[in-house]
Amino acid sequence: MGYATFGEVLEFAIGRENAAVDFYRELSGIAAFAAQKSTLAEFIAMERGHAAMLEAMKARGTVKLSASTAVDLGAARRVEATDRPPAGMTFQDILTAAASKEARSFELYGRLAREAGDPGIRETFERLAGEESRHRAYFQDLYEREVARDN
Amino acid sequence: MSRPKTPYVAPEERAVPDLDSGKYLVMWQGPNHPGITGNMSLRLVIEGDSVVDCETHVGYLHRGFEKLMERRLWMQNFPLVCRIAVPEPDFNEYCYAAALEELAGIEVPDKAVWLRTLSLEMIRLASFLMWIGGQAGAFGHGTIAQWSVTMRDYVLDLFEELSGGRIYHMYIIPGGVRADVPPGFLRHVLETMTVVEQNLKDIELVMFHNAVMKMRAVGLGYIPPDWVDRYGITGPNARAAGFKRDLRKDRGYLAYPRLSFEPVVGAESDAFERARLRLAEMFQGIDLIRQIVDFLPSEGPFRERLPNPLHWKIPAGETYVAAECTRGEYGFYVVSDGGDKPRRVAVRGPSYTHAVSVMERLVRGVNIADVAGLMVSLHTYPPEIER
Amino acid sequence: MDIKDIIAPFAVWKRAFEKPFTVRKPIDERPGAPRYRGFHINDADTCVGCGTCESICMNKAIDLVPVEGRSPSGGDSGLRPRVDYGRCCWCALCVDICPSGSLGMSNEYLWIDSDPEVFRYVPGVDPKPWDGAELGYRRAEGYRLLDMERVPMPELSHAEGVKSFLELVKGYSREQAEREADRCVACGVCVASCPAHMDIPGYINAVRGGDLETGLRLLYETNPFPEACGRICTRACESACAIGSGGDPVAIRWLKRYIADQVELADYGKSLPRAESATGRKVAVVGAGPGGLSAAYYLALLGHKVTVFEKDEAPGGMLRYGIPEYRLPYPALDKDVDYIRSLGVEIRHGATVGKDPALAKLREDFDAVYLSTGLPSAYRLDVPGDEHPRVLDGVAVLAAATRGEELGLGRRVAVVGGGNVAMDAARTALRRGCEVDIVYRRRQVDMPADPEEIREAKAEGARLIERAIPLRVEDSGDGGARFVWNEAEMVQKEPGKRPVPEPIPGAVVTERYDSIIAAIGQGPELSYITEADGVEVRRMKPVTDRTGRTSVPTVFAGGDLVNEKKDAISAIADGHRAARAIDRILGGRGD
Amino acid sequence: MSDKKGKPVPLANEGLPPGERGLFCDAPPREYAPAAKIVEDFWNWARSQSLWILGFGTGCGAIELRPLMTSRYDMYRFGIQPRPTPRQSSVFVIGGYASVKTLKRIVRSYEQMMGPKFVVALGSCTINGGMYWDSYNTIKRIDQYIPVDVYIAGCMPRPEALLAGFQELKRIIRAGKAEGQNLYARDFERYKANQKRVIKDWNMPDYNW
Repeated sequence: MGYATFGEVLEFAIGRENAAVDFYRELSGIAAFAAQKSTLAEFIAMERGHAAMLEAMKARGTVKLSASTAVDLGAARRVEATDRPPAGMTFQDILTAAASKEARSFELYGRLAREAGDPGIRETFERLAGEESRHRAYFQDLYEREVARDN
Repeated sequence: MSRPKTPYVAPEERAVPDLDSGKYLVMWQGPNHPGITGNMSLRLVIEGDSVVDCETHVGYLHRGFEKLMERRLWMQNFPLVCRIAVPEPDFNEYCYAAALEELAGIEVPDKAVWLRTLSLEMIRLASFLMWIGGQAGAFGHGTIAQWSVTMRDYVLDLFEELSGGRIYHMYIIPGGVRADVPPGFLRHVLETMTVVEQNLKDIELVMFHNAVMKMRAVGLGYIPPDWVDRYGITGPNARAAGFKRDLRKDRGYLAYPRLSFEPVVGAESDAFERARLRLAEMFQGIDLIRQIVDFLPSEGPFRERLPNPLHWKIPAGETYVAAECTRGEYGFYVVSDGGDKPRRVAVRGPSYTHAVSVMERLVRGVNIADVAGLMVSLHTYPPEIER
Repeated sequence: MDIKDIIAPFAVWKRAFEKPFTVRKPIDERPGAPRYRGFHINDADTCVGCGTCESICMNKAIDLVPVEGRSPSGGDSGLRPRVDYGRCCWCALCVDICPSGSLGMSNEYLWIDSDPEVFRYVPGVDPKPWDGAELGYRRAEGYRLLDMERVPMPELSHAEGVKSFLELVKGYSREQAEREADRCVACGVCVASCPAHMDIPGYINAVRGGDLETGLRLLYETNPFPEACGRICTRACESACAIGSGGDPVAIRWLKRYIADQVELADYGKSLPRAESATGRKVAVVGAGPGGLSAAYYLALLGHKVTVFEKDEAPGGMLRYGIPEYRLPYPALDKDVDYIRSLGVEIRHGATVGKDPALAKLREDFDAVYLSTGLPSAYRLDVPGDEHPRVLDGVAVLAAATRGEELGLGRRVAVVGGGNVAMDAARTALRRGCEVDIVYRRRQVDMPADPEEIREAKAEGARLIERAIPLRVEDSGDGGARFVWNEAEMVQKEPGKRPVPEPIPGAVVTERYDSIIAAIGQGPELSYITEADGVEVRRMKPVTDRTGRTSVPTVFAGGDLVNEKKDAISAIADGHRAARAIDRILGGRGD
Repeated sequence: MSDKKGKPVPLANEGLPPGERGLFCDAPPREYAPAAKIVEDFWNWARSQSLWILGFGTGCGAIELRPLMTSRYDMYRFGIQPRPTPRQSSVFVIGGYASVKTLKRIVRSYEQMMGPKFVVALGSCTINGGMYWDSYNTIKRIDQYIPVDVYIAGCMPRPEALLAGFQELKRIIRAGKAEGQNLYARDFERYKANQKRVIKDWNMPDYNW
């Protein structure tokens, strides 16, 4: 994959955020009760916020993100493959899915950064990776606090 | 000596001088007067230079201890009581602690008993050293005070080492004592005793084999033996009148039954005899301290566990605990109504009897220059009179 | 006149040639003795601001004042003693009594000033020349005015305890309770740390005075579950206890239990208040756990008609189905619940809200609804293979034990998790004759369970496997399951946060178990809230204000479902708070 | 001087026979008018080198004055010596707590002292009531009744602390800052009002000299 310009990189990232919105919206469709729906609605709002932030950066032409990555608490690696929880999903399922999705984004951007030839593009990917790692840390933190309290 | 003893005046009789006659002069001695043993005053009626009538005035040092104690928890009174008799605080601490222990049924560990005895004997020595300075000073002999007060200071150094305080030791706490002896302390005690003993021998030489002292003190302030029971005279004042009374022997409290000593008894019952008797008791005290140092157990607890002092309730009851202090019988009468504060505490200090009832009567006919000497020879502490 | 009397005094002329007594420079040459009681010093970090020094000071020389840079936190009032040297008498009782041992005295004694207003300072905070003085009065080694050792609680031995479900803790006798109560200094630091803000010094004082009726009344002012809390409370109070800063904290929990144990249920009415008159308003409570029943108790006390809807066949919620009998015997729990019932609270069993009746129906039929449904189901292990039939739900195992069902755990059992549920499950399994391994991701010190529970679980024979990150569960082919975990080491990844277990590459362990009990955490059951109810839920928690009110004005929620602490006492506190808020919307004064 | 209603409060000796009126200060004492600086400095140096203290053991603090007077600490070498009467003294040592009855004598003695005069207060009791803070018979803060130049903390302050206090007093005197006496003159009305608040009976015993 070759990303020629800064704009294209951000376009790609915005696309991923919008895909995430769709993902949560789809989950919301199969949600069994109100509490699940409202939790997913929160995540949708969050991803929308991310997308909007990237849009603004694209418009300004600069990326104002820190490249430092957040600590991996290791919660995401528990569930591999499936990021699509069952219909009777619990909070645990939703959080694990979200965290592993963010983790995959982080890995993707990291890989793209390594592959990018242009230093500017590489830096943009690195910053995006850093951002995704913080999203992942957010979900992992929530998981630790709310789900695996006794673990 | 050739000098006549103070004429005996029956206590009921009191000369009523006619002040308007111009024959008499009213003179106040104290409260600001170097010849007074503390902050109190004497209203003397004099004819020429001899005293016709005397009235003691107190109240300059009244702090209302007995009332204050009713407002404080049992344990909170512990730092308060020692302030009752300033030069000799430990007897207050002991009597209060012993009264509480008796009411609450607390057994004090053996080590604490010995340490309490040591503390009381040390303060007895310090208090006598303070007194001897005053006695000599009152007869115009300032040098003795220079020595003896320094000796007293050495004893206070020991207290500082033992308890952390010079004047108010707050060492004898209900349940035992506050701390074990620090390392090397007993050696310091013995060293100090040697110095003090040496010095007392000098004092004996200078003060008691002294023509001036004898001329002024012999025959001064004769206490007739039948006054002793009438006025409740105790301690050296009673012993100098020939009574073999010493609570350390008679009541046998603390470790005294295990120490070997005999109360010193005199016969002459005048100021000189009382002074000599106190000097003998000082030597005896040094001997007692040495005995205590020998007997003092090196191991064992020094304090009994007490209930939480913040809500320590003592079973209802009353008790009177007395100890032989330098001046006589010192006692605490403590009443508990089962609460966390004393219902009533009454302190019996020997100074009241000696400085008020006895002093007023003894001083009649005495030369005004000897009033101070007479007063000191009774050994009274005004802060203890009025509390 | 004897000639000796004239000559003798001259004999001491010999002294003229000796070294004088005089100290050349007294101020410089004579420091206070090593034990001298000089000005106070205080280790402000060790000090917990309990104010015991203030209580013992007969001169009112000590005031506790707020100091800069310290705020109240569990067990620390944030205050520090300020000593007024216009009052102090240097008796050092404050030093002797200080529970934390932070107070001391320097051997410095010089302080001279022209201004009488300056003679006070906060030791250890306001800098003074004698700060950190080595010498000076310290309390004698091993001797304190306070008793720092707890009165031992009579308990069944571990060997005995593990054989049956008999209650382990036997409870204090009167003499023991009064002696333990005597240790309290009534500083009140504990009150702030208790979620329900129970009047702890008050009821301890009642124990000390033998006035159990007052004690019971004080307990019920904030907590209608004294029997249960007296046994299983997480006792934040004891962690905060000032006596605990230098010794064993006062056994607050056991004293609470002592009061409740000593008073017969029939006598409760003598000391406890009752509703003066019925208000005619109706309130529904969903869930008969400690939170729900607390709300019911206080609402009933305020004169409202309360109906509690409970899906299980017996009341008590997690107190009954989550806590094993040996910790909280059912008669004790029944005593608490029966008293609440005696106020006219109706409990409808087998009523699962959402199915029958619906929440909407409750909102219609009642003036207010309190949701206290808790966290009824355990989360999954969240590793591949965790749907294996031998992987059991810890909460369900405990509930089955309560119902007296056969658990069928087999011989070897692994309990995964480090919380109280894990310990309860392990100890229940031990009592059913199993060999138990407790598998935990972190170290023993990191376990959220009560340290006492961990110690007892180990003493009863459970093996603790620390730093084990579950990898997967495999079928062993013989009716059991193989549990695979990765050994880990603790890594401090972020400063200030707790260390994170990091797998050691290659250190993979496999063990075969007959059952694996998952007890890593519990989740809520919120399917009964429909969108039409309009109760806003965020992150699987109903959104509430401080009083427990949700986005729907007549619906309140509390307990484990909502709060962060997720223990019984917090649920009780929530219930009480919500009851007062409900009373206010129903026209009462809320007290 | 006036009370709440603005009516002048009679002086302490008002109503006494003329012969006894002189027993009290019935007029504010005069403030000390310093001479030229260089002269005053010399005088202050001289004053500081010879502190004559009034040997009036007003409270338990007097107990630590004894060691100070005698050979171990020997305050004479520092230019300090006790005098038996207020009229010869320049330093008044308040030895701790003062009962109301003593306060009357303290005031009287202080007023009798010749200027320049200084006051040293010992211990907690003089600063804020000390351990007798709730006693009905003691006053709590001595400086409401007479001006104090130096306070020494302690209960009791050791002889060394007393000595350090006197040294501090000397320093203050040398610096010309020992203003207690002038303060008493300046705030005479306030001091007198405070004194009258606690001392109800101003009649002294029949002193006849």
